[in-house]
Amino acid sequence: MSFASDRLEGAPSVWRRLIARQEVAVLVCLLALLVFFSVSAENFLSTRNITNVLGQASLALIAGIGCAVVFISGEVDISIGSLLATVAVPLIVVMNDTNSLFLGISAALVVGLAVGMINGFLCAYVGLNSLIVTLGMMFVLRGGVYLYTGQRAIADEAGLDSFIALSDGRLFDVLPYSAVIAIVLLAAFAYVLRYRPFGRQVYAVGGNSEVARLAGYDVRRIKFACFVISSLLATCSGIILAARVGSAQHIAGLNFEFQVVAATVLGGVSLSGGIGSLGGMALGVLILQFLSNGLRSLDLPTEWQLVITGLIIIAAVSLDEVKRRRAHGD
Amino acid sequence: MTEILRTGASGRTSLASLTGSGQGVLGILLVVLCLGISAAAPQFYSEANIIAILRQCALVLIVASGMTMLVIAAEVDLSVGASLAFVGCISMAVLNATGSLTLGVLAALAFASGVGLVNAIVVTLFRVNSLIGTIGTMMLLQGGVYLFTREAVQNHHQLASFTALGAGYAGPVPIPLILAVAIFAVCAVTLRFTTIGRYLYAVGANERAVRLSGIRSARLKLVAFVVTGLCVGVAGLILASLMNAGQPTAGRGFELTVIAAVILGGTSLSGGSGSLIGTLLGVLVLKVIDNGIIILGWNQDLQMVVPGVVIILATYFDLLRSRHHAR
Amino acid sequence: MTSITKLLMASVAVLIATSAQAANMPKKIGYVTNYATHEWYQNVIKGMKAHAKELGIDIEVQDANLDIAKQVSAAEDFIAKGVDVLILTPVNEEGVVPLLRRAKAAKIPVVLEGNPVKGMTTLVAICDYDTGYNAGVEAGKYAKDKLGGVAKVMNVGLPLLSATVLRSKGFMDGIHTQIASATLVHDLDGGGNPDRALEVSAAALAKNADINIIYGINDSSALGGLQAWKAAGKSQDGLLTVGTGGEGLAFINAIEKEPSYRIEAAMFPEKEGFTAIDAAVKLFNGEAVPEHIVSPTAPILGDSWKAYYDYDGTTRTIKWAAVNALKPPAKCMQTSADLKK
Amino acid sequence: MHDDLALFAEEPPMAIDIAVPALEMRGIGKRFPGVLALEAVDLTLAPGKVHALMGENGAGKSTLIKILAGVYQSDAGTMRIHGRDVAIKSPRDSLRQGIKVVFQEIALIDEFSVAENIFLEGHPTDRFGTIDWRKIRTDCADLFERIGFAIDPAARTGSLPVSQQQMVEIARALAHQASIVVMDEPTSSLTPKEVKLLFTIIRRLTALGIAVLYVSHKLDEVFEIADTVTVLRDGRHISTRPIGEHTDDSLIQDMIGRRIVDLFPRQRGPAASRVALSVEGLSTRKLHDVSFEARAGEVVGFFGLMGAGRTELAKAIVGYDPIRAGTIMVDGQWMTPHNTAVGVGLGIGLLSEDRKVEGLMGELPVYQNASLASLGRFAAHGFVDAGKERQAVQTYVERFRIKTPSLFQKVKNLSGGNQQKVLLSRWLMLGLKVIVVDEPTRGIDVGAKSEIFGLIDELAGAGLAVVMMTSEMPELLGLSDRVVVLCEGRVTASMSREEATQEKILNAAIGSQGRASHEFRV
Repeated sequence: MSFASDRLEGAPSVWRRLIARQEVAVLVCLLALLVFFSVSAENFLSTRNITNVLGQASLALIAGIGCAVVFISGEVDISIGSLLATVAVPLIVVMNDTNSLFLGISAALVVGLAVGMINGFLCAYVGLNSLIVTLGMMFVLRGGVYLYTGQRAIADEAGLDSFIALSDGRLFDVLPYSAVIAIVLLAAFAYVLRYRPFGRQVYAVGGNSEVARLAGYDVRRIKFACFVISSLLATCSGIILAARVGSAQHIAGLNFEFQVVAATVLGGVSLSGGIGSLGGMALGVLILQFLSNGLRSLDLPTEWQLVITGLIIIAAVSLDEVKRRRAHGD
Repeated sequence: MTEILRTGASGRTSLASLTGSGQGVLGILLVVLCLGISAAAPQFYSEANIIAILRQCALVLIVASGMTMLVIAAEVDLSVGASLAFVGCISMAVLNATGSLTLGVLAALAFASGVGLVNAIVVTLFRVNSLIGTIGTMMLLQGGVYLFTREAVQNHHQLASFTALGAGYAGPVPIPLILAVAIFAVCAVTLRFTTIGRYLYAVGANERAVRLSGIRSARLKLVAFVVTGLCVGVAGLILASLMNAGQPTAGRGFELTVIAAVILGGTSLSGGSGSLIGTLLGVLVLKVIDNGIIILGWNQDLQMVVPGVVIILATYFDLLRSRHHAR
Repeated sequence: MTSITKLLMASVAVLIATSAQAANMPKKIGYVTNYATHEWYQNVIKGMKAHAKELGIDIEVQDANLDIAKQVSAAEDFIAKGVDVLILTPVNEEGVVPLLRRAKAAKIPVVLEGNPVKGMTTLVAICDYDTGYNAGVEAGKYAKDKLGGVAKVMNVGLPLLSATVLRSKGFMDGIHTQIASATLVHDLDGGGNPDRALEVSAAALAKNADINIIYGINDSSALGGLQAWKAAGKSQDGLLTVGTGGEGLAFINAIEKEPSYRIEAAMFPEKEGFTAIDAAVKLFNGEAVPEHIVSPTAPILGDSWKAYYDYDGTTRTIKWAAVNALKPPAKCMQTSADLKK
Repeated sequence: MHDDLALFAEEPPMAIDIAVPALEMRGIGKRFPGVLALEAVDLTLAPGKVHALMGENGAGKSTLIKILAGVYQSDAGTMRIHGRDVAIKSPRDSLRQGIKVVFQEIALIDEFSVAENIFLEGHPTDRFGTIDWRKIRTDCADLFERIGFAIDPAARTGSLPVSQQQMVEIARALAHQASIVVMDEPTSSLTPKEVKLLFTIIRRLTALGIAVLYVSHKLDEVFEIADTVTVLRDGRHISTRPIGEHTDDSLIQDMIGRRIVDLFPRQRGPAASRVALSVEGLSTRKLHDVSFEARAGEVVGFFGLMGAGRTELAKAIVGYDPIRAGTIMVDGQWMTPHNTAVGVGLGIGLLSEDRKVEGLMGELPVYQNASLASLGRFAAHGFVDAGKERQAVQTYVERFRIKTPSLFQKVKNLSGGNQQKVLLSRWLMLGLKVIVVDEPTRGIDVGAKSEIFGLIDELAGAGLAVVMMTSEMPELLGLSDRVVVLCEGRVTASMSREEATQEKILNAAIGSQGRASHEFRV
């Protein structure tokens, strides 16, 4: 059987489909960045530096999965930065009391789950605007952490080896465990989004929620699940951050949501839902991380780092828009 | 034929319709808050405290007035906080260099409206989602202000007229409050009674319909961004005057306060609806909560928790109300 | 003329003294500060860079910009690069414990600046409590003399950091040595920045009109409080404002122009940077160093700031001789460990 | 091979009792704010039969289907499926009951591949719950091959022409084990060959005992495929009869309730000779070298199948969309392309086909919607004279008999016909020379329809040039002075009212190229 596909108007060739993807553009950007910094900054291309950056990127990569999933479902979640600080509190407090990493992580996950369910309930079932709900949640969580801790960090007194390994340990002495976790989670969720019916339902709901409803999907439950996933993944980031800083930090994750949102959009995940991939998101995160690492290597002060990051975000999103307009022809 | 006109007009002004609106809920909330705090701490309604609250409100209200226009046109500007700090530094630097209040004020307004213009270009020309685009300009401005000055720009000349902008009084009324009321009034009249105001609602409600009607929607958005910028310029001047210096670190989180007030006031982020009266109430509620927590001697960390809860609740009540009306 | 000569002599003396001590110099020092855009740290860095240049050391500075995660990343970068000594100003003292562990594993000595950290080798810091205390004593004397012996204090504080909590505590303890009846009327969280300080102070001043002393844990906080006072339309007669830090130009400006701004608890950031480099060199050479190297502070009363700084209208220059002559205490009266009790 | 698809199974998908009706709806009622959409409607579908549901736009067909699909819930009435009482509260319930609805508005996810859309209701998975993409592709390819479809299963759905999307939508119904298939105007954008293919598919469905509800207002189709016909009018059940008992006239009589001439009252005189709009060699992404003229007082009707470029042409000539080549002259003056401000200034405006997306400001009151284009008229020094404005709107509300409780009513609460009148008054208040109307009666009930026709006639009578884009043959023939036919972005025919026949128009609309690119192997 032969399909007359190439004769049909509007069916692009594999090659054209490939270069039209945002991921490819982002990948090219990342490679260009890597080449530039390898030439201009000493030590940039060392294994140690690259694996360090992967470890540093793990926070945004893991939370970014959740952010991307929520975006793909057509909603937003900007409470993740505050959640990072929030979940560290039960983690460290329980760990200090019980000397058990398992119980600590469980406590953190319970709190993360609760937050995700509240966000999900208010946005998916009550039908409130997710930007507003998660903005409110951002304030509530941050304020709650300040109230509970009296604005003091809570130190990890237990000093469990397993917890320290989350920060210092490296697989085969090369790749930080946090990066390993990020890669595993990325692979798992990439699988879910591509190969599980739930993943496809998330895309369908974000692409056209009315069509999804007609196809018999429980749109509200799917959106609810996305918020829960986002909170649970931000919880994972919170746990790793707590290990990296050996404590529960009330100021952890300030502006983290901006970084993650920017990286996710940079990676081609559309704010309007239904479009984007975890691969793109990961590339977006890596670009911003390598950029910040490279700029540090070049000894550029903070102000320049801010200016350059801002410019790159605007440029990337504009290019995306130009491309989309060309694709849709308006 | 006038029957339709009459029922419509009276329907709008009746008390019933006001309490049925989000503003009614907010107004009641405000009254309850004021009564409650006053009962617990009589200092709340002292003249000094009321003036303190109003002055705080002034700063937010000025920027929120512009932001309301922007949000009604279905856009948003997250760079106002960073711009606020930059404006203060620039105006102070120009004031120091020239010794002229006029030039300082002009520089502040020119810079701030320039920022608005850039935002407008990013959003209308590059068609970037304004939420993301203005995060970008926010970062640019945060970095830029430190490139401009790493330390607070001190007030060298101590011009009395400049100090009066933030700390002065006209009779018993603080000057920032007068400025805020003036800007609020101009924006409110513009939104309510002029063609531009009507077009802003229209753009937010349906931009394509507006374009098809031969109205240049991009220009309208540009106007809204620049007006917001100008408001930031005025607020930045007041803040610099109050601080007696241009502070590059000022304005952190200011954008969230402003947007929270606008949303609380019932202006929808999806555009096309909302009012400045609502924004005024939103600003008052947030600032009364802020002030009340200190007056009551409560833990100041509640200053973050309470507004968060209030925003979610207010949105929820608004949703209930609109569902009720739809039935 | 004389001040320039003094300055020259002082730096020459320092140069001779330090180079005589150290046979080996580290090639490269990495410094991760918590907040480089703050004036205090700009002057710490200024002091470090000046001293490192004299010693022929390459110093690289990274800024965590108040983000603890970024601080860990920046320090990781330095460790990967292989700096000889690492200097850290923790964004939060609990948060850098893992960093010390990692630096130790990489055999890189670490000098802490500002705040002590569990497991550290050495800390270069002022005594926050003592700084507040000494300013409190001076404020008490001033109140006895000019304010009729009444002291009702509004503390524009920052509960976020133990250092700033210590300053406020020291200030109140110091003032009590002079006026037993002194009261802390309002204990505020001014966020350490001027606009927030202004906002919370305005509410507090409205509630308690009898406040007559404003204490700020840094200059921005004190000025925020003072600006709130002025904005309320009050006269500065009968008011005392006490700032802390002497971070930049703001306090000089304030002393010159605000009648109530009479006391500054100066902490000489340049000196702190200078001392940190010395400590780094010693650690590099394996010399024994005390756990806490105290950098001096002093209450400055009114015009006496001119003894320590030259100011030409745009920049200030530290007078090394005068600052080096200050004798720091061997041990702090109270530290953050006392807060936890 | 690949016989797991319901369509090709030897046996029906489930044991169907031929004696029991597949679906019985009794006394179904539905009310919307201000509109009674359905009142006590009965409908019974027999297994293995095609039941046509007919009626003009606004008769209540779509509402009934949406109730069946679980999109709306009825306010009154009962439903039985294969003899069991059921309550359908969501699309999910509907699918579970074995109902599959093919909507007229294409319900596909643009970003998904064609194959994935075919299996949207349930992705086939292996025993670990992992989606079997190979199976999706091969099953889809297989299905397409068997029914003679030339569409690449891997193509992005949004990139396909509308007619192919509609075929995908139809094919979707076959991939699922449904016992009741509902098709809502499935042929609105199909070529005759595609329609034939569709009928083959429907016959195979009924052979398996599946009940088909076929919704249409096209007589010839219904006579060809249906066993029974139910007619709705104004939300009420009018008649249910075997198709053999109907003639063209009896069906029309049932549907419209009056004779067709009443629908198109023509009162205007002959057109003037002055050319109000002249388009020369217009090309855009979708259009190729389109030229035509419209004279003052003339209605020029454009016909074309879906995707022929009608809407694109409408948007290009009013300056909304950019053009590649060509000139547009309005009343003798050159119009800057891609600039609606200039267009409106010269006096050309568009009544869009998509009221919600491109016309209405739903949250804003009626009077603001009406005065949008002419607001400047009521303003002095930038301030709006609200009294004058409302007075002006009021005259239009009365003249057009717009039914609204007040001028301050949110326009989204009005019925479709009244909304359309509000949008028409938006342009008339401004005063145009040329008005482009794109599908002016879409989603409007019959009564309002003839009013809109009357208004269009009145506009032309008042000296406006009217350019009408339509896919409704009666509308085209009833209103136009001249008919222009588009096919794939080109003008394929242009004829006077007198020359025009349904057959000529359709032939031109299908076009020779159309046939080539929609090659089917049936």
